[in-house]
Amino acid sequence: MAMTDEEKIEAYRLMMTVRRFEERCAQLYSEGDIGGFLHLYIGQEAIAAALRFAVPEDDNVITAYRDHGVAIARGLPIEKLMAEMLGKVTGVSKGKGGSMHLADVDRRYWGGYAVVGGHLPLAAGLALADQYRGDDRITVCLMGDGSTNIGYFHEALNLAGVWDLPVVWVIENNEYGMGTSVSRASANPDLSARATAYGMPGKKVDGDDVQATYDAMAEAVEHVRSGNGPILLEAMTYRFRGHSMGDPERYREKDEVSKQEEQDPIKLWGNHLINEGVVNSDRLDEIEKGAEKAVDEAVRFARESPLPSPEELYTDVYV
Amino acid sequence: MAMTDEEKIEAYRLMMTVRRFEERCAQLYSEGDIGGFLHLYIGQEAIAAALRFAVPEDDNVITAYRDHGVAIARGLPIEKLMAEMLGKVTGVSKGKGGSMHLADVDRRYWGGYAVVGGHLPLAAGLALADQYRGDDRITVCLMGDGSTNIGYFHEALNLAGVWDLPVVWVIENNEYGMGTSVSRASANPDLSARATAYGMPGKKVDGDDVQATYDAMAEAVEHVRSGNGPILLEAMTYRFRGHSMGDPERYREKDEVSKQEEQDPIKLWGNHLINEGVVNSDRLDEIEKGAEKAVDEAVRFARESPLPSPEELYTDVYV
Amino acid sequence: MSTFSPTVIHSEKEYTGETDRKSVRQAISDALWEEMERDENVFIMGEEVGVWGGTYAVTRGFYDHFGERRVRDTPISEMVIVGAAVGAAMNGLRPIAEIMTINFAFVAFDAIVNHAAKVRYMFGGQFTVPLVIRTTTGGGRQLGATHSHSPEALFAHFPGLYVVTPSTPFDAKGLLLSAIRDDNPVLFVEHSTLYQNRGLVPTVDYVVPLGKADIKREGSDVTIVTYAKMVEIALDAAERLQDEEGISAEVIDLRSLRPLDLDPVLESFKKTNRCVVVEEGHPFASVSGEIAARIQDEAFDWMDAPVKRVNQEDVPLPYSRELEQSALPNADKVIAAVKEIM
Amino acid sequence: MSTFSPTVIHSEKEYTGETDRKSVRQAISDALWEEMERDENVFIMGEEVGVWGGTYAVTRGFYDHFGERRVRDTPISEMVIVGAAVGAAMNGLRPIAEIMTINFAFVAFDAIVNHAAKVRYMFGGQFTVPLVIRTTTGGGRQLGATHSHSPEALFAHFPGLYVVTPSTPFDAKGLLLSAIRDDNPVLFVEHSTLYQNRGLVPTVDYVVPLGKADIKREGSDVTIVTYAKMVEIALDAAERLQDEEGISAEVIDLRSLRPLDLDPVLESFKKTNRCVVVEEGHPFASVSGEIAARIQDEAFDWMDAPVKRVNQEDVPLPYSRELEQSALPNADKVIAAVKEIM
Ligand SMILES: Cc1ncc(C[n+]2csc(CCOP(=O)(O)OP(=O)(O)O)c2C)c(N)n1
Ligand SMILES: Cc1ncc(C[n+]2csc(CCOP(=O)(O)OP(=O)(O)O)c2C)c(N)n1
Ligand SMILES: [Mg+2]
Ligand SMILES: [Mg+2]
Repeated sequence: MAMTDEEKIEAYRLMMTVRRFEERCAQLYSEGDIGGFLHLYIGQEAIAAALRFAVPEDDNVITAYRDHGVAIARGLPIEKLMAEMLGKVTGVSKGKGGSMHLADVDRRYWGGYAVVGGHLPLAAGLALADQYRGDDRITVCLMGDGSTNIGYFHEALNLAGVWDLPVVWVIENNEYGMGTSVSRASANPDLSARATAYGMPGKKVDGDDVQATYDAMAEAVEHVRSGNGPILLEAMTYRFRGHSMGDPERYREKDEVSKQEEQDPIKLWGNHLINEGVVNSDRLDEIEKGAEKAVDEAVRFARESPLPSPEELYTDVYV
Repeated sequence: MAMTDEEKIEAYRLMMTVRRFEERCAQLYSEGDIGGFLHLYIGQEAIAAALRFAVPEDDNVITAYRDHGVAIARGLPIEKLMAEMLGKVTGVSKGKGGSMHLADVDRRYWGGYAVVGGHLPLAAGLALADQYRGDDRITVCLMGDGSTNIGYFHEALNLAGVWDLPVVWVIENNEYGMGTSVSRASANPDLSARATAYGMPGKKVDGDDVQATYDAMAEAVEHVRSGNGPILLEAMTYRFRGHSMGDPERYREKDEVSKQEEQDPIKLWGNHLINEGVVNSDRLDEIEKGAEKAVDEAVRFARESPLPSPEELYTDVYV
Repeated sequence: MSTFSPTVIHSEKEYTGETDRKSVRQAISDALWEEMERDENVFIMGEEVGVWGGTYAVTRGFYDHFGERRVRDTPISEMVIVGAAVGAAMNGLRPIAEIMTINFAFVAFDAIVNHAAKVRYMFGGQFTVPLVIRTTTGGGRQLGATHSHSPEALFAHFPGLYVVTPSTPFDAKGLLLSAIRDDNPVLFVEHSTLYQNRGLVPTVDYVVPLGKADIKREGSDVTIVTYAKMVEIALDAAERLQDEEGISAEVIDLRSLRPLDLDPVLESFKKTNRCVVVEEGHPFASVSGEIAARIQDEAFDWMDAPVKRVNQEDVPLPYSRELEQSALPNADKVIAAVKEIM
Repeated sequence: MSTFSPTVIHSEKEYTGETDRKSVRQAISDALWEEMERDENVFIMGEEVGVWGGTYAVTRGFYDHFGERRVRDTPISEMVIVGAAVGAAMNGLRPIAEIMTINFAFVAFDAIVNHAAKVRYMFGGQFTVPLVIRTTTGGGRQLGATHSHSPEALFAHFPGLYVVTPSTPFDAKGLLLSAIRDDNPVLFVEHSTLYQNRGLVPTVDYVVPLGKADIKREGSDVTIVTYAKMVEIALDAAERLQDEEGISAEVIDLRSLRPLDLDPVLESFKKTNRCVVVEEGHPFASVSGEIAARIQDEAFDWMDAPVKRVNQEDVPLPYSRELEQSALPNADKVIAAVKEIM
């Protein structure tokens, strides 16, 4: 249950890839190449990195619309992700989904979902199917702190509890749902304490610490796979950018953000790896450059890809 | 905060009136005079009796479709209630509501509601209006155990918690939601424990014991009126009859019911009053006869009342 | 599953083989039972489907026979009943989710129209959603305003979701089997006052294809288009029109609202040149509006009179019996509408 | 409140007094602000209405001015946003509940159609529900299938609920003031791509009555019926029809879907004998279907051609820009529909 040195380095590469991917998305959005809503994962990369190694490839993962980091962690090729951003037919969802609806069923990554809380019941159902068949696969469902106040959350976690569904529920608590802080939205701001109501254990973890999050997540996966029923994990993190592009950010001080940025999970992890002697800073720079190049490559692929043909409008649906 | 002897006797009269009213409703339903769904309050009368004296008349009360007992406790004239059952224009809701939709706004009894959990947000809103105006009125919202698993419950209790709304939430835990026992429906069958998630206190009380329920309710009302925010009360009780008329009751043994009937709250309270020396059994018999007569009178009134005129179809609504 | 090679029967009229007399309830129950026997991936979830045996007794005996793994009582949680069924369908099962009445589908509206109906499209067809949502519809039972809706049209508004609503035991069984076997989500709407109606059901394996209307009565003077419970009323009106007025009415049962099978309606209209649409629900943005709009567009030159609509009065349904009844379509109203255009 | 004695203005055309040029956003914001100043019982609740200033910046500055008692940020809990607003309205306040986009009204569907719309009727008129639910609608912004609905028709299906949807700053302000002052629940639907549109707004106090359509362009050859964003497209099409084809189109803005003001539509139709209905949402069970059905019924003898409908294609909306645009109504499609019936 410990990460190997190689995994630790890969975790760093993953975080850096996500960061650069997101920065490039922001740029493409400003230039009008990406449309719709764009929710960046910047600041929350440690959770994706932990997920990458704590959750085996054969398990199910599902999340909300802030889904780029999780998609990359699940191994979706970034060129196909970038193509989706640009609405190209080579995108993971053929250009029909966009930023909020990345999925790759072959990787058992069931997608990002844009209705707050709407995917929680789906997660319960994914888990139900495996439990029903007697597979020992589990489902990891990520969600934002804000989604814990909608009816979907309650119904899904209660059903998981009462049916012992194999789900690891992960709250990415980045302190805000849009502009509303957790304490202004949740009567009990200790979100992991909600687990009691559903007869499952609830844990809190520092979501900016890759190792801690990995440990907690691996333990949770183990707990659930062993047939102990679902578990609720609350990963404490912070979103460095606005909720989506165009957020006026009137709800927080610049100071608050810069203070948090000092605890940038990528920097923290990089320093940790150097201190542990796993890498030197040259190697980290190299990884960073590699990530940049990969993202460049992805953008090139996406740009060169064709748009969906007009007939695609009528496929994939029965009307 | 203690009930006077007179109140204790009135509590008995109330319970007996509810019981006889319900029995008569059952009969009228079988004879086809009452239509729709009919949910009897038989077995749960102690809660109505406690409410009658623990909740001042100027406070708001709202409940679900199992609303006859609560309506009687709020002082709605039983002849107008019976008229509503028979769909008469003299009914409390002009015959438009029926058994599930009894209300009397003058008595701040805002009604019974048929969508499970649907009235919980309304309760939050009633309380919000009083809080907004600075009135010290509070709202008591009753609900069934089954309603604690629907999204409405979660959203309403969380909002009450985060806005400190003056609501006493009362779960009438009669062990079943239709045919599903609490433990088959709720991941944590200790329903009062759900209060934690909403940052409010949660208490459990023997809902078949008038005195205990009165004490808990009066204390809860006081707690809320003093500005401490909402509270959740779980009153443990049992429904002697089927969920509604025509329930095949395959989900429980006859034995279970008869055992519970030995603890009939009306009998318990009568014996308690005799033991306490508040009344003798003759007085109780007299009260019982009085209740029967009152119900007869109500049926007579209802039968003699006219139906709504055909034009009533188009009143009370903008289309 | 592999052993099931049913006869495809489009209409009860065309079937001449052996039959049993069954109620709509039994026909639906049989379809569920047989399909669960055939396919391990089919299971039922919903409120009171198990121990209780189904609020309308459709799944009586299922819990004992199939066990609680396959007949799953849920909490009162419509959002997750539908949502979890969608997730299970995405992940390889063929759930039959029951929403006790279509009124409670309002609570699950987002799960139905945004999730069940859209995930396949939204992710570029990476997976399908072989899901049936069974529910009951209809007013007239004194259940009050919130519990008496007939809002099928609203669900049929959305691409991605079949909406099927049978009127006879024959259709109910055959359509439900098709629904379970289809890879798309189907809202299967049963009228709560039809369950006890009886009719003939083939003893052989058969299916009725989704998305096909059926002519329930032939006629030459006027076309009455309808579905579900209103078929009964339309047929009653048609008999009386024949007897009392010598008017020959053709009655078309849509059976599916989505996809809508307009061809037989147009064909009939081109013969009768007159049409009345009968629908239990409210008029605004409804099936009757849709049919009328389509006919005037696609058969304009055949119109001898406007298409008439018989719908529920445009008010919430009240409890009081006579008042409620006065708000609902009935044979008299249908006859009056027909006579207006003859 | 007592000092407010507004001029009732039915149509921008008839107003000749002083005006300011304002955006739809500003006009709506002004209505809210003024009414909150006038009536202490009016307050706002919803997601991001306060500190954020409203997702579409409509309530910017309100939180600082009115404070958190009257401008209330809620959790992400649409069911209780609507339900609590209903309860507060029953108990004497005049809430303005905001649902960020109409897509999320699906989550609150039951609270809207079963509670807001029905409690007054169901309890025999014992109380009223003076509630406004503000929300935004519309597709075409690459938000994907779940976030791009234009489903106003579905809400207008239900008696008991006004559905109002303005297209200009003038109408937006005047209608919103009427909505807030009405004792019935109103779903007030703002199109998210109209906020920045500018137009003239009276400097004097005024209201526009609910439930009245407005002729936005006079014409004699064809009647185009529409509402909200599609008014812009219809007017564009009308100009081009005039310039390119010499066809004179009358454009009627419904403004309210419930109650539906059909009289001006019928009047216009009796003059032009031709009609195209343009609606952003899906066709099945829609406003366009309703209008077409009503016209053929109520003006049958004036029909020179079928009523044509221009709606969103019958598929969920995809993300990719061109693909999405191809699914939405536009001026070309309106022109083509008109030409089909000339
Ligand atoms: C049902 C619903 N209501 C409102 C919205 C609009 N909305 C989108 S994201 C969001 C905030 C969610 O916050 P959180 O769950 O904390 O996730 P984060 O954005 O912080 O990752 C809101 C209100 C929505 N998409 N769905
Ligand atoms: C949203 C919704 N789902 C389902 C129903 C059908 N239904 C009516 S009562 C009931 C059981 C409720 O049980 P509980 O809350 O324990 O109240 P009780 O009947 O025991 O008083 C159900 C499932 C409903 N009315 N509303
Ligand atoms: Mg958040
Ligand atoms: Mg119960």
